[in-house]
Amino acid sequence: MISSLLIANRGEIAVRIIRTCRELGVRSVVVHSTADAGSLPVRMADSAICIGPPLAKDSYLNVPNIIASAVLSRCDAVHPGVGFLAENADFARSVTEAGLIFVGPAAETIDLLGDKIRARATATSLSVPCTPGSGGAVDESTAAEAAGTIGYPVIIKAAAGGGGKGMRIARNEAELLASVPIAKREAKASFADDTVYLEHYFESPRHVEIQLLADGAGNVVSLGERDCTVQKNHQKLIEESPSGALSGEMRTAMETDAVRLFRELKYSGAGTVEFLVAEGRYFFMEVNARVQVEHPVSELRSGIDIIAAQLRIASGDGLGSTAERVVPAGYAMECRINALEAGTVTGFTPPGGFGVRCDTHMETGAMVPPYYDSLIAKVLVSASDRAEGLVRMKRALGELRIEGVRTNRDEQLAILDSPIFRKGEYGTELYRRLFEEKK
Amino acid sequence: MISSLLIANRGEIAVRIIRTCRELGVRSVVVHSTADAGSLPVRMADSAICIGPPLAKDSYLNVPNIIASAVLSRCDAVHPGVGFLAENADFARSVTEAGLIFVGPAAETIDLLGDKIRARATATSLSVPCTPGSGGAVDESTAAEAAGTIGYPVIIKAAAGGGGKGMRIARNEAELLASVPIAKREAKASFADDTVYLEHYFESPRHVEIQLLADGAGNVVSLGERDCTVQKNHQKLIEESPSGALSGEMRTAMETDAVRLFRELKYSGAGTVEFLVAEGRYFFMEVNARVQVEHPVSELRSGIDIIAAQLRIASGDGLGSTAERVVPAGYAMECRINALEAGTVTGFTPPGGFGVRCDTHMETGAMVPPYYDSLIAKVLVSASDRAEGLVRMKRALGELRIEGVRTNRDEQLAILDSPIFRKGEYGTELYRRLFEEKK
Amino acid sequence: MELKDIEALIRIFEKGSLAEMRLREGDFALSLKKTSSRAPERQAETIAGTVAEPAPAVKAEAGEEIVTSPIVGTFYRAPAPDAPPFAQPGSVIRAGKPLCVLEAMKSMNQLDAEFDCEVLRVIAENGALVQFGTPLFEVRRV
Amino acid sequence: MELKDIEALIRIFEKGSLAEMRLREGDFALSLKKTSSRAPERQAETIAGTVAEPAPAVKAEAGEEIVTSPIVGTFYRAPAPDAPPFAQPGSVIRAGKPLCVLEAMKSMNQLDAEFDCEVLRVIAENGALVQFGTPLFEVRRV
Repeated sequence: MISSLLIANRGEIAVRIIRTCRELGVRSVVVHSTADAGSLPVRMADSAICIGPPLAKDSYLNVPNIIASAVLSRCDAVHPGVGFLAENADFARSVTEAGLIFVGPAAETIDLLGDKIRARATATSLSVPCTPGSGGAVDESTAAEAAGTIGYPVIIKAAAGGGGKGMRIARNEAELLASVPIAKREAKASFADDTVYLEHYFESPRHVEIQLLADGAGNVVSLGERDCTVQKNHQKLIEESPSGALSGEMRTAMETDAVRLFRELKYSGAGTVEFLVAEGRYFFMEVNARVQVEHPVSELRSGIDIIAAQLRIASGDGLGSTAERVVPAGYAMECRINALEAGTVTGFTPPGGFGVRCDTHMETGAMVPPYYDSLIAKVLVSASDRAEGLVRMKRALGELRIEGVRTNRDEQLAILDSPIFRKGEYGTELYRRLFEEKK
Repeated sequence: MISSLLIANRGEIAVRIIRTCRELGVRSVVVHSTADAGSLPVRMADSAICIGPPLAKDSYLNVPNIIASAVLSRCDAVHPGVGFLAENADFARSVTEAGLIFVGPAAETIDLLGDKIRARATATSLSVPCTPGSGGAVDESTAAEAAGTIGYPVIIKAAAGGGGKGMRIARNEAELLASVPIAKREAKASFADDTVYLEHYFESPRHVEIQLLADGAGNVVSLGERDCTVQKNHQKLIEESPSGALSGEMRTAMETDAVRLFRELKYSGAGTVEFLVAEGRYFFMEVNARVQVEHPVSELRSGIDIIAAQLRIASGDGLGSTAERVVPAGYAMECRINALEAGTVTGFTPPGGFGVRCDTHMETGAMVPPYYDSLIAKVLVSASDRAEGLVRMKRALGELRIEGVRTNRDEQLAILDSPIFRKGEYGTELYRRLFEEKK
Repeated sequence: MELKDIEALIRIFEKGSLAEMRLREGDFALSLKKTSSRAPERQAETIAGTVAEPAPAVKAEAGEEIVTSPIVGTFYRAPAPDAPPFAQPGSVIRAGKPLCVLEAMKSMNQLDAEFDCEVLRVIAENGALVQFGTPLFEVRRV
Repeated sequence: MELKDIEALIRIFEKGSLAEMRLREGDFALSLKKTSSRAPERQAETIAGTVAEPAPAVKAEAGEEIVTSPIVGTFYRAPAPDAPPFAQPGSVIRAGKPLCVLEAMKSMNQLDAEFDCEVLRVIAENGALVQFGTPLFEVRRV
């Protein structure tokens, strides 16, 4: 087993990883910016090293300082957490070249999956259904013909992109021809690569993902799906499992396809295959080659500590007891609590009690710096079914007390109370329909 | 379903009950002393009524003010919580006579079970094994002969007693004859009833209890056992399930006996049958005719909200879905965190994350008044087995931050670290062996 | 609300011992808060509609005293609906004579004056649910 | 509410001891809040044995300056184990000349003086792991 782990991240995910380190007897070393010097993960970790000033580019993205911290503090592995360097193949390579274990898939796997065109091609080669698309790169001269075959509306995506950045929708040929050059420039600016491709655009699909664990030798276990349809500008707000959008048949087919893809990739570690569900079918979207913010939803249903599984796989211990078929049980839901402003949290009481879990790095007196992701707490519930889960989540969010910093708590409660969410009849346009059309 | 519930209690159990009320859509009204006016349950409840000054006899035991609060705030039921009036048959009667539902067994059941001689006789009549004992009351003239038959050492117990009060151990006839008059005087002083009886005294047995739910019509479901052997002066410190002291056969027999007893009693609500385990056998001790502090241990293993089950049964809805056979799964443990002094909690961060639950009424700024029970938090873990549960509990207790008030947290960690606890080879003398013999 | 009023309000608030203040009048809302003197952060905000405020909310002036409820019950100023109240502002009540009736569980509990006093103000509303410690009367010893 | 009123309000708020203020009138809403003086309550208490203290632990006297580490690495006072240190107490180091070496990932990074200075004290220990911001030298401009 890894004996000493460097955590190259901050906030609640750093706390999450430290917790598992404690249980596995792994020493935890957390790196941090000067802005996070007083934060909970810094206090919790066995050791903490300041790697730079507040801006992420100088600290959490400062690869030389992170690698030096790992080596000089005698760590044998690095966990990238979520965001920052989590899907950066060069970082994974640097970690490996420094003689350390990278907790995540191989750099080549990250490279392949980071290139959306190659990822799609791999899925297609395994007959995993993909959104109708151009299949490869398009430019001003080829886009119109490709779009004609695909059918409007289409979405222009950067091959090197992700997280919703640099995507543009075109509803007809005129829009397409106007948008392609802009999309290419944006892709170039954001990802230093102007390759773009087309996919058919579904107006309001469901977003469903399969959580997998794989040992790098072709053994893959599925922990079931998560429905992440509730999003604001491609940022997930609420995740739940099971998804109300899947028939049992579709779920089995989707899981089987996801497992086949990971087996083919000889994927190692925890990862997620994301699908769109629309018009009664599902379509491969992309692979998240890392652990995700919403992984505890699957932990609650499967009883498996996904971070522990990552560390075991990275240590070469394989899937262990999780190799047996996992049958997720019950219902689980997560609501992300985001700060709407930076500041000091003058009062904080997390929710608790039966069926409630709260992952957070907040406490009374904690700081929310303005430099990073706004996620400050993940409120999770487990329940026997969705109806029970909904009332429990409302209870838990009602209990959550955060003073000094405004949050999206009330907005989350409004979503839970909305008839379309309660009935389960919605797609990714839910947020816009609830909050933006009114204005 | 009950529509409005008066909670005649304070602290974490009041918070616990309010949480379930919220989920079931039941309005919660909490009564409180002036000392608890700023407490979390008072803030959380839908309504709060001050019923008296700090001393419990003037507030939490002030039956007229509690009943008036329930009636005047238009409640239809009263939950007594744990302690205070929870096993007071007269209170249950007063609640019922005021036209309200008492959330708990019938007053006559509480009366019968409160009389330890009658409770023992009921168990004996059903062939539930009881500790060898006098069977009935003894006095100076009959004690020696009874003890001779039972075998020394013997324990002298008050028939109306409970919670370890007024018990005396005698190792020979001389000690017995000296102790009986004292025990009778103590029983008279504590319980206004000088009836005492004898039982064989086991030096260091295990304390194992079965959690039951019953609908009052003879339907009884077992949620499995809890091992509550780790005690200090008869006050439980750590509870776990399953118990390492039971063979599968013994567990089944014990559960069957407990269920038979509740069926015979036509018991209604949640309750516990307590047993001693010694010399490879088990012996009926007593029934706790209420919910217990450690009930979440069984909630974690069964997935059943025991407070919700109580409210459903009290509402006349019976056992509902819990009527099916419940198979508790995995491992669960509770550590009670007690304040060692009164004061203001200047910093509080509960533990969290995978497999951890914390039931508490504490938060930064909360008061621990000197007047009541010292329990301020219950830290619970669920795990796949005891070994995993132990490391998780150590992790959780390590995370728990309480500033401003000293607690027994470090003592709990010392117990978890002790070889005898880890090996599971101990009895109720564990605490004395670890902490008192050293002195 | 006009600026000078707001200014006056802020000065009043600053001089006082309040930690936080919120005001709303029609569409107008004002919220003031002092630098954390970190007093007990919150007040029970959960008293139901008809339940009167608990004691700490009312402060007696020097020389005056507040008579509070010793039990939980319903506050009645008169022994019967058609009878005159025991005490009105200006009434002088002799020690041992009734100030009001507190009804709980069908029993009428007469609350007697502990000392000779002049009633300055009746604080609780007739028919209200009163808690332990709810202020009922403001009185002055005579 | 007019601008001059808002401005006046802000002045009132700024001069006073209030920490926070929110105002709303009809569609108009104003929220004011002072910078919290409550510094981060705790200091990282978890620095491993050989890791030097981060910057805030050392305060320079007036006129003196603290040179801190710009990277994470190992602090060496000399270019080689048998070489004399670049800087000792009393040494005067010219701008652009090396103060020490910081080794990270097998590369030796020379840390040069940014200005002419006299070394008053060597704070970090030779061979210690230094973090971003770890104080290395106390110097005085010359």
